[in-house]
Amino acid sequence: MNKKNLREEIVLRAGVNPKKCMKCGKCSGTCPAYDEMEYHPHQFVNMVDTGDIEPLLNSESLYKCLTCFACVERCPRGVEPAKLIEAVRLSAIRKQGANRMTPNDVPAFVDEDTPQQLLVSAFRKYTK
Amino acid sequence: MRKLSLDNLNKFFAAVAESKTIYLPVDQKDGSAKYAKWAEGTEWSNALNTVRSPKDLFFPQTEDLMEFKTEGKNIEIIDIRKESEDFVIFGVRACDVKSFEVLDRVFLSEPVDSFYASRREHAIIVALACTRPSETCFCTTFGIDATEPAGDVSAWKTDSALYLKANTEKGEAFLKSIEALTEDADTAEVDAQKTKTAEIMKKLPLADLTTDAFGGGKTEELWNNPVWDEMSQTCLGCGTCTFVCPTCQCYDIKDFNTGNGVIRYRCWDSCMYSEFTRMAHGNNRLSQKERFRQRFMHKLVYYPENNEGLFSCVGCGRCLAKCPISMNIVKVMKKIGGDK
Amino acid sequence: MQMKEYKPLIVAFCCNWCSYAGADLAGNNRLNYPADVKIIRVPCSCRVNPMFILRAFQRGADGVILCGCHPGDCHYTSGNYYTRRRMAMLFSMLDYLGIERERTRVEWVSAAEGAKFAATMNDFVEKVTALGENKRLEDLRCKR
Amino acid sequence: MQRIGVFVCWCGSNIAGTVDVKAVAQALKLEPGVVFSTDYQYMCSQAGQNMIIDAVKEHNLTGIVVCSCSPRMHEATFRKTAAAAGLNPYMVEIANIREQCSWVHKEMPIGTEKAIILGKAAVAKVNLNTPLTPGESPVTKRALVIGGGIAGIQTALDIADAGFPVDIVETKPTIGGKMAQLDKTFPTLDCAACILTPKMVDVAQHDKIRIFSYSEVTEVKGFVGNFDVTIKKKARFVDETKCTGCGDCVDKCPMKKNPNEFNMGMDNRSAIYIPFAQAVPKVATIDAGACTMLKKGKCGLCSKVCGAGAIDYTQKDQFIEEKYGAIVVATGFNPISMDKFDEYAYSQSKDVITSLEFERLTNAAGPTQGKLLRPSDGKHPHKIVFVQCVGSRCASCAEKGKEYCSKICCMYTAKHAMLTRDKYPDTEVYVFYIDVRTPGKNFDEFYRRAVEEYGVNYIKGMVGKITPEGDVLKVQASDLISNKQLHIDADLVVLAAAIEPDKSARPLATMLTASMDTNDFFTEAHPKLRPVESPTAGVFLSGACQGPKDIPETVSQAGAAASKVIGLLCKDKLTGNPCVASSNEMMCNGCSSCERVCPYGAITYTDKEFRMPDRTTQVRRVASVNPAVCQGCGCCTVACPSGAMDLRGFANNQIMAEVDAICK
Amino acid sequence: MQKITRDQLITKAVELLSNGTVSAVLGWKKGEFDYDITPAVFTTEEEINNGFVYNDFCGANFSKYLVAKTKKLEGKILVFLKPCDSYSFNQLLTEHRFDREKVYAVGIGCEGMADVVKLKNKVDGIVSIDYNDDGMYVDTLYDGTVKVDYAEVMAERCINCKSKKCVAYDELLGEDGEVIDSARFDEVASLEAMTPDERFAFWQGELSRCIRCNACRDACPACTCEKCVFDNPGSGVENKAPVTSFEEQMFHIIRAFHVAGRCTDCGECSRVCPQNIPLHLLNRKFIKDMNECYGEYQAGAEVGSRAPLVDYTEGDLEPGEVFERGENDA
Repeated sequence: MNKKNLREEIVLRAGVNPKKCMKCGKCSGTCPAYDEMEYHPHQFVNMVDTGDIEPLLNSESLYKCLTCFACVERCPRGVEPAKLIEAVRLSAIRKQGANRMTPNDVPAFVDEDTPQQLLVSAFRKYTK
Repeated sequence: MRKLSLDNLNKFFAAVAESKTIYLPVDQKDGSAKYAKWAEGTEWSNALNTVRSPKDLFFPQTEDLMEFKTEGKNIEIIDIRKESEDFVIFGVRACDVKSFEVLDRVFLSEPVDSFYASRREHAIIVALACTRPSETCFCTTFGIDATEPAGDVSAWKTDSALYLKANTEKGEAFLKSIEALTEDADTAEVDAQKTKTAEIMKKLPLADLTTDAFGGGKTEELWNNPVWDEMSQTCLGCGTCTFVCPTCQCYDIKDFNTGNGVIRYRCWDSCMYSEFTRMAHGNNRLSQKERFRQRFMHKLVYYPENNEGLFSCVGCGRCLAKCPISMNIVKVMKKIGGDK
Repeated sequence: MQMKEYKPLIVAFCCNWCSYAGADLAGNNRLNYPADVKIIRVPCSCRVNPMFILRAFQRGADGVILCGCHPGDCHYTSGNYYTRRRMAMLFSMLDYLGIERERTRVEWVSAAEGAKFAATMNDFVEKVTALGENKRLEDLRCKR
Repeated sequence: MQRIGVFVCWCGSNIAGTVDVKAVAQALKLEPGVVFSTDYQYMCSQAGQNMIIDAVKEHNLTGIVVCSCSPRMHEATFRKTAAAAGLNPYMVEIANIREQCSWVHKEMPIGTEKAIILGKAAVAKVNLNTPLTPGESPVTKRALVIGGGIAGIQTALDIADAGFPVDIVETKPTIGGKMAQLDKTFPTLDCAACILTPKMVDVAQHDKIRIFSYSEVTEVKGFVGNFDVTIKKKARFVDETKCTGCGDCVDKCPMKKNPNEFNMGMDNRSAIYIPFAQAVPKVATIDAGACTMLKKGKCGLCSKVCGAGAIDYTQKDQFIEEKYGAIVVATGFNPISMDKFDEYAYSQSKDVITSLEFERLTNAAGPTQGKLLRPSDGKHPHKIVFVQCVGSRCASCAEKGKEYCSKICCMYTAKHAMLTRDKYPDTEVYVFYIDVRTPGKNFDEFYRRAVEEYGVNYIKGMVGKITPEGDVLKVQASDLISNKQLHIDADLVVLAAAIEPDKSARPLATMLTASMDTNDFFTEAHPKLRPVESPTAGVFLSGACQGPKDIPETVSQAGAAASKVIGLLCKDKLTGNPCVASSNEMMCNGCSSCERVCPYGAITYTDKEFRMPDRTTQVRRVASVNPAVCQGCGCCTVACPSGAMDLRGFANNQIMAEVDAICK
Repeated sequence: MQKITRDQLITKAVELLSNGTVSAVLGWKKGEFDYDITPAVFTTEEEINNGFVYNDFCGANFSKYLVAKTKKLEGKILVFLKPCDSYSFNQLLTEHRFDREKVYAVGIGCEGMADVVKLKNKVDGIVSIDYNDDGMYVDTLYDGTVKVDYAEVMAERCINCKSKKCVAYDELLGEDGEVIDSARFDEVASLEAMTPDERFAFWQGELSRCIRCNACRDACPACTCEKCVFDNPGSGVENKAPVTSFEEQMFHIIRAFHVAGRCTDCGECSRVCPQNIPLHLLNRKFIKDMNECYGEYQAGAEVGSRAPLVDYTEGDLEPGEVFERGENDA
């Protein structure tokens, strides 16, 4: 899949328009996982928009996003970066044809402090 | 006289329809009847008569006369006249048959109305004798025998058969064309029916209605009768009576601009309308009283004056049934002729 | 033989103050919409008599759209409120008689909404095109 | 039969680029009534207009169709041309083949075909046009200015100086508006009060100006030149003519704990109050909601101490009816509410403030006498974060922010940052911005000085969230240039809140029948060519009610609005719009349907004697339209069942002819 | 059968005529067959005694006559108003169509009128009719005396009577009734429930019978225009015949629209239609829609009320939402 098609597919899947971004950085200002990330939310938006998606697909940043939707809530332009990140993440998972998490991995995470809800949502997020 | 078994009725219609369009009374959704084209499956109505008279078939409510096409500033006149094809009107009552004579005198006298003439010429009228007249019937007043209807072919319907008798050459040719379906018959059954119906006719509530007070030459006498004021005062001025009337023949000629040209058409008009006979100076009958008087004077005085005493009412009773305020020619005739 | 592409005929009544100006703005911004849309300028949407709408259908229009100021913004204060009631009732009646709903529409377009004007027209033309020719409210004489 | 001339304009390539103008002229030549048809490069030019005039004379034209740009552009031009050629101006119709044809359709055949149809519709209409003559109405030579901020003040002064009486209606107890609350003004840094208060005094002393303070407009009727306005003077319980503004009552009033609106609620005022020292009129006002005398009938202290005997607890709202020839709207702006911006903790911490609150904090007449102190603990803040574009340029949700740029925030934030660094060099100042917008004379220089000379830290990026923790505000933000997330422990955060039109503007617009945009800013008659006029004749716009503006812009617009008003009031008579409704009395039923829908009360009924078609005479109740009051909307024409009511210039048969031509 | 008798009305009419309260009486005049009753103006006691009748065929709504009659007469005219007529009476007053001072209105109760068409569909050759408590005894040409229940021949508009309350009168004969919660919109609702194709077919079938005789318009008490648009060559819609199916549709749409909000649902249009087109279903559609969208409104219930189409609220439904409303209900 070429660069342009990939961009279109991600934009379609995310249902948001990265062109609306006015580059204010509020998403990154608001992001709780910012320091864990190689590419930050505002960069995500810009890179998707410019079609520079390959580095994102290969970045751990994809899995650092907590999907807390703070950026979605606060984006003044309705770009909703988390949805774009989710869309790229899906591309990665689909592309490698493998899930980042398998049922076998689950027991390793189970302990008293981890809410089950977290596991369920992580499972949903990291599998096809 | 020929006889057609009622079992063969549909075969008969089908046979006629092979070469000609045949119109006959059929029932409508609301229970009333109208003339319609016969097609496979069409049922012949038992109704005494149709709401709209068969005059529609010679003198339709609207009819295009000619067309103009415009292109830029040029106008082209298009002749849309065409010769009518042969058709049959089946089941016409005696009163309606008589109405054709009234219309003929208008449309077939010079200048001849070619649209009407063409249809009239190509029509074969199969008239049907009445057996169950309604209380509103008063054809006898105008000398019409409902049991012996005129037309190209007269017909009598009994419980089992339809008796047919040709009155004209056209009628004979018509009967000839369906000879295979019919057989020769004597007149016994028909005569019996006629006698029975004639008895009923005598008992009708309007049987003693006369035209004595009317006829040509009565204009001066009747014009200023105070009855016109009294009887017209609640007339709504709608056109119902004129539109259901088999003898009303007034029309208006209008132009319709289609955007690319003009269609010149005629449509029925009604002397009851305030817009009727509008002329350059305006309207010549300004009050409803004048319009009301016009209608009845025309039927009962002016028309006979110009047509050897022939009244232009045939006593079909349609206006009696349909006037929204139940004002009608019978009430007028009785009032002027002296109640009872 | 190639079938001629069906092009609907759309009559748009636009109020002078908002929607006609909105249409002008669409022009200023070069926002395309099909040429099938022909605009008639009226002072206010409330000037549009149901007779005009029926007339358009009679003469061969496939769709009629009426545009006015947003409710509350009428240049004449209340004209579009009356329009709203009149057209709601008229359209409901047309629907009752079995005329397709999508052939008639009222849309509020302000003088600032050039984009909305163009988008509305695009959408309306698309819907009417899908319906095809107006058969239920036509006058065959006008198609001769 | 009309003799119509058709004039097809190329508008350079604007029309001719997509429309075959020659073909249009050719096609229209064949239309009924058309005797002459031509095309020209610029019909609106002098040469083009002369061409029309010549053609009218040469071909004895009785009607003109110009196929050109929108009638909203040049209809008036061509009507004048027609008049110059001796034709009635209303014998002109425009076919809009630019905005609604050549500019929206790309292909020549399509554009040409449509242009011809639009031309045919115009020809069909002109065929039915009749000469119309406008009526005349007198002009009341008095202006009303609604709003007493700098915009209203300047407009009123300019109109009054030209010799026309002006009334200012201000809802607050004093005029002065937002500018009175400001400390310094950018980019010159002169003190707002120093330049505003002399103007306020001028207003107070001008013999042509009346001030209705603490008042509202409640009803507007009539039309340009003849507005009937009802003004509600709210009861202030103080006789304005007696009060000297000495302030004794204010000192003695026991009810002192009422939030002081003038200081953005950051300190308190008494129940009887004068908003600020330079208030005009300098008259006390009793806050009825706070006064125990008015609420419970106990106290009466102010009345006792008032030497002038000005206190009147029985005062009632007063309604004043006045006639005006022109109305200027100057209702101004307000910062939007910060309540919805949870991420900035505005409602959680007193130390998160808006810029207008910051103005009061730094103003010598403010709650802290001009010392920059934290509202929470009165301590001097050492680290201040300014956040720009709070609620501006916010397209995502309408209930939270505004889609537009508020225009003034970049400059006042630079001013605040600069002044803070100037007065308190020990303070660290951060400004988070998306873009710094400084178009304006000396604006960018001003901003650069803040950065270069005063060491304000401008950071490109937005603050994501602010969390109050102890006595600091944890600011989390992104720095887009260095691609870092910043965490700053600030002492004070200042939010540059978006500004929005005053809430009173919407109902006022309805009363005035003036249109508004989706943001409730008043719409101008033309965005470029008529920026200070509302589309409603006789209503003018001044200041931020039309869109965000800084002071110099406001003042210049105020002057422009004034000059338009003066131009109007100079006239003794106005010629009206002849396209008004008229009733055919022979067909009128007298049913009152039209009267009920007329928004202007232009329709009245009279009993008239008629000769009926049946030769009788009858007295019938029939409608008649006052052409000076009718504005020509045409609502009555549809309400009328018999079609007796018709609209001149947009008659039933004209519109139907257009429909027919289009649907051909 | 009507509770109010002919004698009661005659007594009242003669009384008012002889004491000079009124100079004319608008009433029902005997016809040829007991059922063909004509509205008439009586000016003498003799005329009244000879010709005045009142029975189950006195359905005509007299209100409209007042527009013309009050202008011509010296003195007052007596009019008898059945409940449904009284609504038309009020509506005409709202529209200032006649001078109330010139009318003496006597309200009369009504038990529902018979429909001649229904009766004729049942019996052939009606010679005379006797009204008894248990039904009409019809003497016929062919079937002797036939008994017909009143309910069998009651007019549709009376079966779905909206009100038995006289809303306008100077004097009331008999007892006043109440506004009825009728099922008059059921038929409209069942049409609404059809598919557009079915509705189109239904109305084509009905309207194609129209002969444009204008009886509906001329009998309608809301159609009192000095000049009807359909008679005015300048209106652009004038015609004398339903030339095409479009004209049939247009005539009835425009007519219904013109009386929308003013129509009291008296049912005269359907009664007088010679082709039995259910025209009331068009008017009721508007009434139903207006009730649902803008609140209950009964034209003529009170003088001076503001009809929905000359009124508005800021929160009215959008034209597009009118359809959704139906879907939500379904």
